Amino acid sequence: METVEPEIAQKPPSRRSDLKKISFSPRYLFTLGRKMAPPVAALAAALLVGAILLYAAGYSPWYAYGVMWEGAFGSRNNLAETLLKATPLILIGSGLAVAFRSGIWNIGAEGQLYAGAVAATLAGIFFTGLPAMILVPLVLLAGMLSGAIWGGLAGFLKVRFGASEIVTTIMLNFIAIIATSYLVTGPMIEEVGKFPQTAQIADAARLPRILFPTRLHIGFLLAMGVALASYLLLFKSSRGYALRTVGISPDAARYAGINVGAGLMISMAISGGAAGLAGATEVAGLTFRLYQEISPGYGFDGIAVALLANNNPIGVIFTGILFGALRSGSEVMQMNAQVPSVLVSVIQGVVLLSAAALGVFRITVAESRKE
Amino acid sequence: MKSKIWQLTSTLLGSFLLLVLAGGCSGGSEKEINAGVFKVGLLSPGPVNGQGWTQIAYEALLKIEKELGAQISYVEVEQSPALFERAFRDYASQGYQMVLGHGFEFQDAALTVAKDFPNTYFFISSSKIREGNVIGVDSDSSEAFYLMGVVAALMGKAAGLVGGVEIPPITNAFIGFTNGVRSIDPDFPISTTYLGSWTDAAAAKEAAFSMIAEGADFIIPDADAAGSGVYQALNETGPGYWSFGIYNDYTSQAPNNMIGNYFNDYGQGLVNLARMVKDGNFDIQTNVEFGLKDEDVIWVKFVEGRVPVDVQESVETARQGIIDSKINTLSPIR
Amino acid sequence: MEPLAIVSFLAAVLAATWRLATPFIFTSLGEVFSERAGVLNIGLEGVMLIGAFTAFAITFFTGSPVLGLAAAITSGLACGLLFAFLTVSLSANQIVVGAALNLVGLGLTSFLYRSIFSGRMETAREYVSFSPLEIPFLSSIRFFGDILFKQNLMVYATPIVVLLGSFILYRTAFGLSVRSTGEHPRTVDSAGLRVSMIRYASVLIGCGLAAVGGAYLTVAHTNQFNEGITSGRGFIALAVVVIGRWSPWGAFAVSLLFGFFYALQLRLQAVSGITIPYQFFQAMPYLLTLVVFVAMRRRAAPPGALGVPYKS
Amino acid sequence: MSETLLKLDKIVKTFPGVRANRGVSLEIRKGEIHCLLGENGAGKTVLMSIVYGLHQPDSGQVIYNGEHLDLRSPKDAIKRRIGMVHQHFMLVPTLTVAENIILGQYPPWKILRHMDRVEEKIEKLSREFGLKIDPKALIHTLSVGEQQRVEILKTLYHGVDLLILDEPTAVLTPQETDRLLVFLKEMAGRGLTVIFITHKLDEVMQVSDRVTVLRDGREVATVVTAKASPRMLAKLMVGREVLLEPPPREGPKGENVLSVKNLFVNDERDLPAVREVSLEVRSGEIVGVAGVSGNGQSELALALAGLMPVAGGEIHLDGSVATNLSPRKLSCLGLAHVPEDRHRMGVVLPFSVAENFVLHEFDHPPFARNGFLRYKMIKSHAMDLVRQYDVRLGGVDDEIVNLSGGNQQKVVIARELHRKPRLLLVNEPTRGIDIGATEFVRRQIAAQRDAGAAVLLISSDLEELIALSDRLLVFFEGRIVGQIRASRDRIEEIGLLMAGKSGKDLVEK
Repeated sequence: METVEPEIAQKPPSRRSDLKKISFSPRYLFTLGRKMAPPVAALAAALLVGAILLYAAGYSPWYAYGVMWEGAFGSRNNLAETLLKATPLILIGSGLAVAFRSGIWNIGAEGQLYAGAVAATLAGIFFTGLPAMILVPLVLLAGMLSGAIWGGLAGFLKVRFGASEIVTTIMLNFIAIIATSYLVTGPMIEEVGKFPQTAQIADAARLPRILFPTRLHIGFLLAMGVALASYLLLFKSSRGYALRTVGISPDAARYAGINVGAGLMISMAISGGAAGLAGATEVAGLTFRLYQEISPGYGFDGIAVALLANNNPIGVIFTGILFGALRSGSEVMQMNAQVPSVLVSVIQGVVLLSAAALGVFRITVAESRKE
Repeated sequence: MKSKIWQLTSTLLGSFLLLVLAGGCSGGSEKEINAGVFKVGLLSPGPVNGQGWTQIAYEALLKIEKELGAQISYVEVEQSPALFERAFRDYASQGYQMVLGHGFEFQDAALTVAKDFPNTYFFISSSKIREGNVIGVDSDSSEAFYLMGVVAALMGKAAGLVGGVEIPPITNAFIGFTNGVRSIDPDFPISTTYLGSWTDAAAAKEAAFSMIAEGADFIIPDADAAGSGVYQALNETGPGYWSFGIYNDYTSQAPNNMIGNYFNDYGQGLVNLARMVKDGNFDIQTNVEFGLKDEDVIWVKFVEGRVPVDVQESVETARQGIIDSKINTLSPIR
Repeated sequence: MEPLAIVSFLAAVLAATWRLATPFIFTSLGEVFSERAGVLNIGLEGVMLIGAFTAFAITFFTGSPVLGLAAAITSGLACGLLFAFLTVSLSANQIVVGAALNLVGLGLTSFLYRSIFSGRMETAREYVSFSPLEIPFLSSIRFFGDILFKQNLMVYATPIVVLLGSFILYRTAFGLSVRSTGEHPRTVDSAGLRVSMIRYASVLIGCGLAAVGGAYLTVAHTNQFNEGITSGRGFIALAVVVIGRWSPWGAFAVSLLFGFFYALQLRLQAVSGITIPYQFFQAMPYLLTLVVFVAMRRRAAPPGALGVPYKS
Repeated sequence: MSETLLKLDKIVKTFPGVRANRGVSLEIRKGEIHCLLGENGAGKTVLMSIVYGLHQPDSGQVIYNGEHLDLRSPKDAIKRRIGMVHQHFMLVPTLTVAENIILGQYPPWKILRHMDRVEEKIEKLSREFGLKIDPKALIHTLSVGEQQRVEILKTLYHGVDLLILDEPTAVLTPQETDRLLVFLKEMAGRGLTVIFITHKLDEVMQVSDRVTVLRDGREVATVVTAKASPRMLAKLMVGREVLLEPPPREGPKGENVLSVKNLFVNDERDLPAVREVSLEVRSGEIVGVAGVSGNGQSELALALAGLMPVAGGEIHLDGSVATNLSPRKLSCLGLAHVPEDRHRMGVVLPFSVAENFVLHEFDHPPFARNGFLRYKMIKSHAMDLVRQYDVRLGGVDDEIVNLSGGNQQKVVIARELHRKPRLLLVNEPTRGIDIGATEFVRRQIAAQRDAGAAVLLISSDLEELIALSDRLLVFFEGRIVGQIRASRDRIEEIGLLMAGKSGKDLVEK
């Protein structure tokens, strides 16, 4: 086939640059609206499917959703709970945005979260003598490093052995979860009680709370910080420039002198580190010890959170809060309207399906393999 | 590019702030509905209609509703400890007088929340704690399992125990069984398998099959929903292999194999407690532990015509011994 | 152990191996078709759950496990149609759709189970399932009789289905076009075949068989449904396909291997003196997958166009 | 005169932005070997794809055996006994020869019961036509020449009256080529009609009965080969009006900047693509590399740019060893590279124009400080270059995908040239861009030469090479087959060399 050159009519130098100086110009709002429309439509479609299910099962959708809204945002405490659930989602989603933009499919955030939680717990149990100023960062750092190593492992397997990261990260998820189960029933089991859980971490290892009297802890601010940092990394730093180039066109990256293999491993480590941090904040901020099932699937929800935000970490803050609200609201919906909270999985799944149907991911998500 | 991004960021952050403010404002109007209604909440660690452990609590809740006219509610917190505290707090702040956390894992969260809600009773299943208004409620399965052990040692050749996950309620029950067996025959073989799951009935079924192949003729599950896999295995194998229904009447699942049922009407026990709470005369100072002494809560009933009279007599002797505290079903093995 | 005891131990483990391997066999065979056509479906877990629930519900209400199985296949085909429409017709990302399918599968089956069956637990436990069928004479052969001839119909069906799958894949024109589509869709296009039709068909086969794998859990191996009853078997099936190197008999063999780990794990715990934690055996399939990747280097090559949407 | 088998009447085919065929008319007679001769982009492949049903024409008619044809898919063509061997083989590498040949032949439910019979039939065919192949062999174990045999066998198996071959010799060794040509002649003798797309005059002369020359999507002439000379054909093929010519300026040639000794490079399939090439480029000169595409020029460029491993030999850049260095290091040594495939390599399409300007320097000051991009600097840099190189756009924040091909190329040229390279490696700088941009790009390249850079220019456009180069190296099958002063009156000789008509007398000292 001969080269086909798309020949797009040349635009005359326009006065658009003038328009741009006016913030919130109609044009800007229009672009923003166009960007937001598909995710919003996807959410609407999902809520509709949820409503149909509710109606069919004999509940009043209007009432159930009302209770859900109330449960997610209705009070200071409910809002705090929503943000608490959003915290790991934002952390994981920001990291995954980096990975997905770099063209690597990290499905393993769940396992990386577990790896982080294990390391954070170990740090919190062993270094009891240290003051909070040192111990809290140490615990978080341990979680982050452990997650980064767990994620980097999949990156290494891809770069060195050509192993599909989609398959290896799924496998590493199970290995981490099973290993955690072994640790809390075996070597790390608490001394007293002998329930399958570790001892509590030191008081000094616990994250300070920020919104009295709720449980909202500093991890939420940390998550916002990580989202911002991921945004800066991706779109404002030279490293991010390299990663995005790798994600869009490995050939162009090689041409630009970028080490593609290293880029893939770094982005796996970054996304793993963010997920590990999520594990650490769960332990140090909420549970204070390790259990068998420390995550109710945050690692998988995080994938949806990142994709729905078009792999933009700033957008992840909002989709993370949205998914946090869905989870948190659904719990209250179950308590007060007796609607099974599993409904929220259906809603989340349908959000993804309709977003996929609307082509939200087609442009920005690089295909991991090319012919 | 830069200005576009800042516009985006500021728009989004602005709308977010609005959201926070809205939430914060309505935070002042937290509702306190407490007028006269007796309200009981349940935190279930799994699907309430899962069979076995989680179902017990749900049925107890329904019984409280029926017998005491309470307003009830439950929430499934799906094994995520991070969410427990929130659920306790939600119930307590809505004026629930009694909240049951159905499992040891709820203990930490209840202790934290209880300080802020002195007027709510927090009951924690399979816990032995008693700190202020946090009260551990345990039904000691080891006593009933002791009796099963006696039956197995007197009537069978070898026993197999299929546990869900290796946690104290299960291991304690199995210790009771072993002590019961040892009281009759110190050399009676017992093998134990844990599934690592409460739902994998297929695995339980295979575990039972393998025990049968090894020569066991008494196979008893303590594995929640997965446990019915054991009954299915026995049913398929045919007569001559025995089991007990655990917590409920499971005779229909293996009509030819069920020698008896261990009933644990935890609900009745909780109704007893709830009545005290409702009437405002809860005066137990320690943790609560149901045992064979609470005859309307825990009892073992044999299937008609399956257990010889002499065995029944031995069992009755053991039961009396346990009630009179002459037998310690949890004494360490060897 | 006595030699005789070892033989009976082995017979029991191997019999359990086949039963435990059966859901992997059905599901991974289906995924072999779909991946051979270039479509990666990580939503197998969700499809299995939907199949398991559908089979359970229909068997419960009609009393016929055959009808239940048929309904499960139908539900699997419906999932496949949705998956293919999104990934083939709309070129949506296969990973996204697969992940969504897992969420929907878990949520929908749990929601429906609660809505329909809450309060019917006692009765739900009793319905007829595919029960073991002892084959006369053969089942009384020592050792082999226990392993091979005392299973239920769906277990017996596995080698037949794999044989059929292998036959279709390697001995029919359709199979040839499936194998070509996953490797080099442009060639298929230039041979005048329709890539999208072939992918639709393969995805339908994949999801249909995954639903059968799920149904096996509720109407054959046991006769009950629990939320999340598949316990990650859909993901293990993905590993099976890789280690089995995208061939039906390879998937069959690896499924049996994984079933063997599972059975051995349950057995070894009961044998005193062996103290390997059972988690080690649980993790075995996943560890093995990683080892295979390392050992095979780049030779364990998946179909050349796996995961890539085709635009003519 | 024998009767007409295929008649194309005023075929027009336009792709977005490209008019591939602008009303081509053509007649093919039964039993003849008809060559389609033309440069890259002349529209040969598109025209034949229409005959094979892969594309549908915008207007014009295809008349085959006196019947008006409306082909919807290759299936329709195969049914009418039209076969095509594509330049990029349509074979599934993991299947056997026999399986590839019967792909798409049967309805899906058909059981392939007698593969042995199929294999037998293939063996019989291969014996009959002297195309030796093992029907059970897997495609990826076969050499390129053998794979081509499979492609031809495929058409024979299906039954073929009209066989179209698209650049069949581009991938073959000379021996294989000879064998193919002999085979085609033999087949024509048995009544098969062959359309043979090529650039190579040699082959045209050797094999064809008649030849049609295409240029810019139109047929220029159809001649009987026996009455044509290679010179005449070369002139027809490349004889375009000279559009522009930058003022020739013989700058003082300086020192050796690039020297390549006995270079060997293997292509992606690990087959030798560049064989024992030695060349030198001095400061202040433009050395052109001419050749039909696919003769090793791309691999030469990639190897020089550090993007493909060197299998043997040495590269020196400004005196230092530059063999197998990373692109980054080569860039530091003063190499700038305008790559052949703009969309895959030269630009990052979803990036803004400004971001594309710093593809090599994004992590150097002044564009980055402490690891952060300085968009202010990047933008002002972009705006400078946009002005300097006359890139037409709305703003430097626009995604580059929205620019026309010419303006995209200007961005690449600007980015590579502003660094004042010691060695400028330019591959197909004006392919697929409009005339205005072409002229601009050529001027810029000449300006670099004048500023003292050494320039290696690879192009399949002879006009361009002649207009710009000081001397020309002609590549054929991975080797330099001629070195010649670039001059318009030598164009026929260049054309002959490119087509593999070597004559030692043509090499100048």
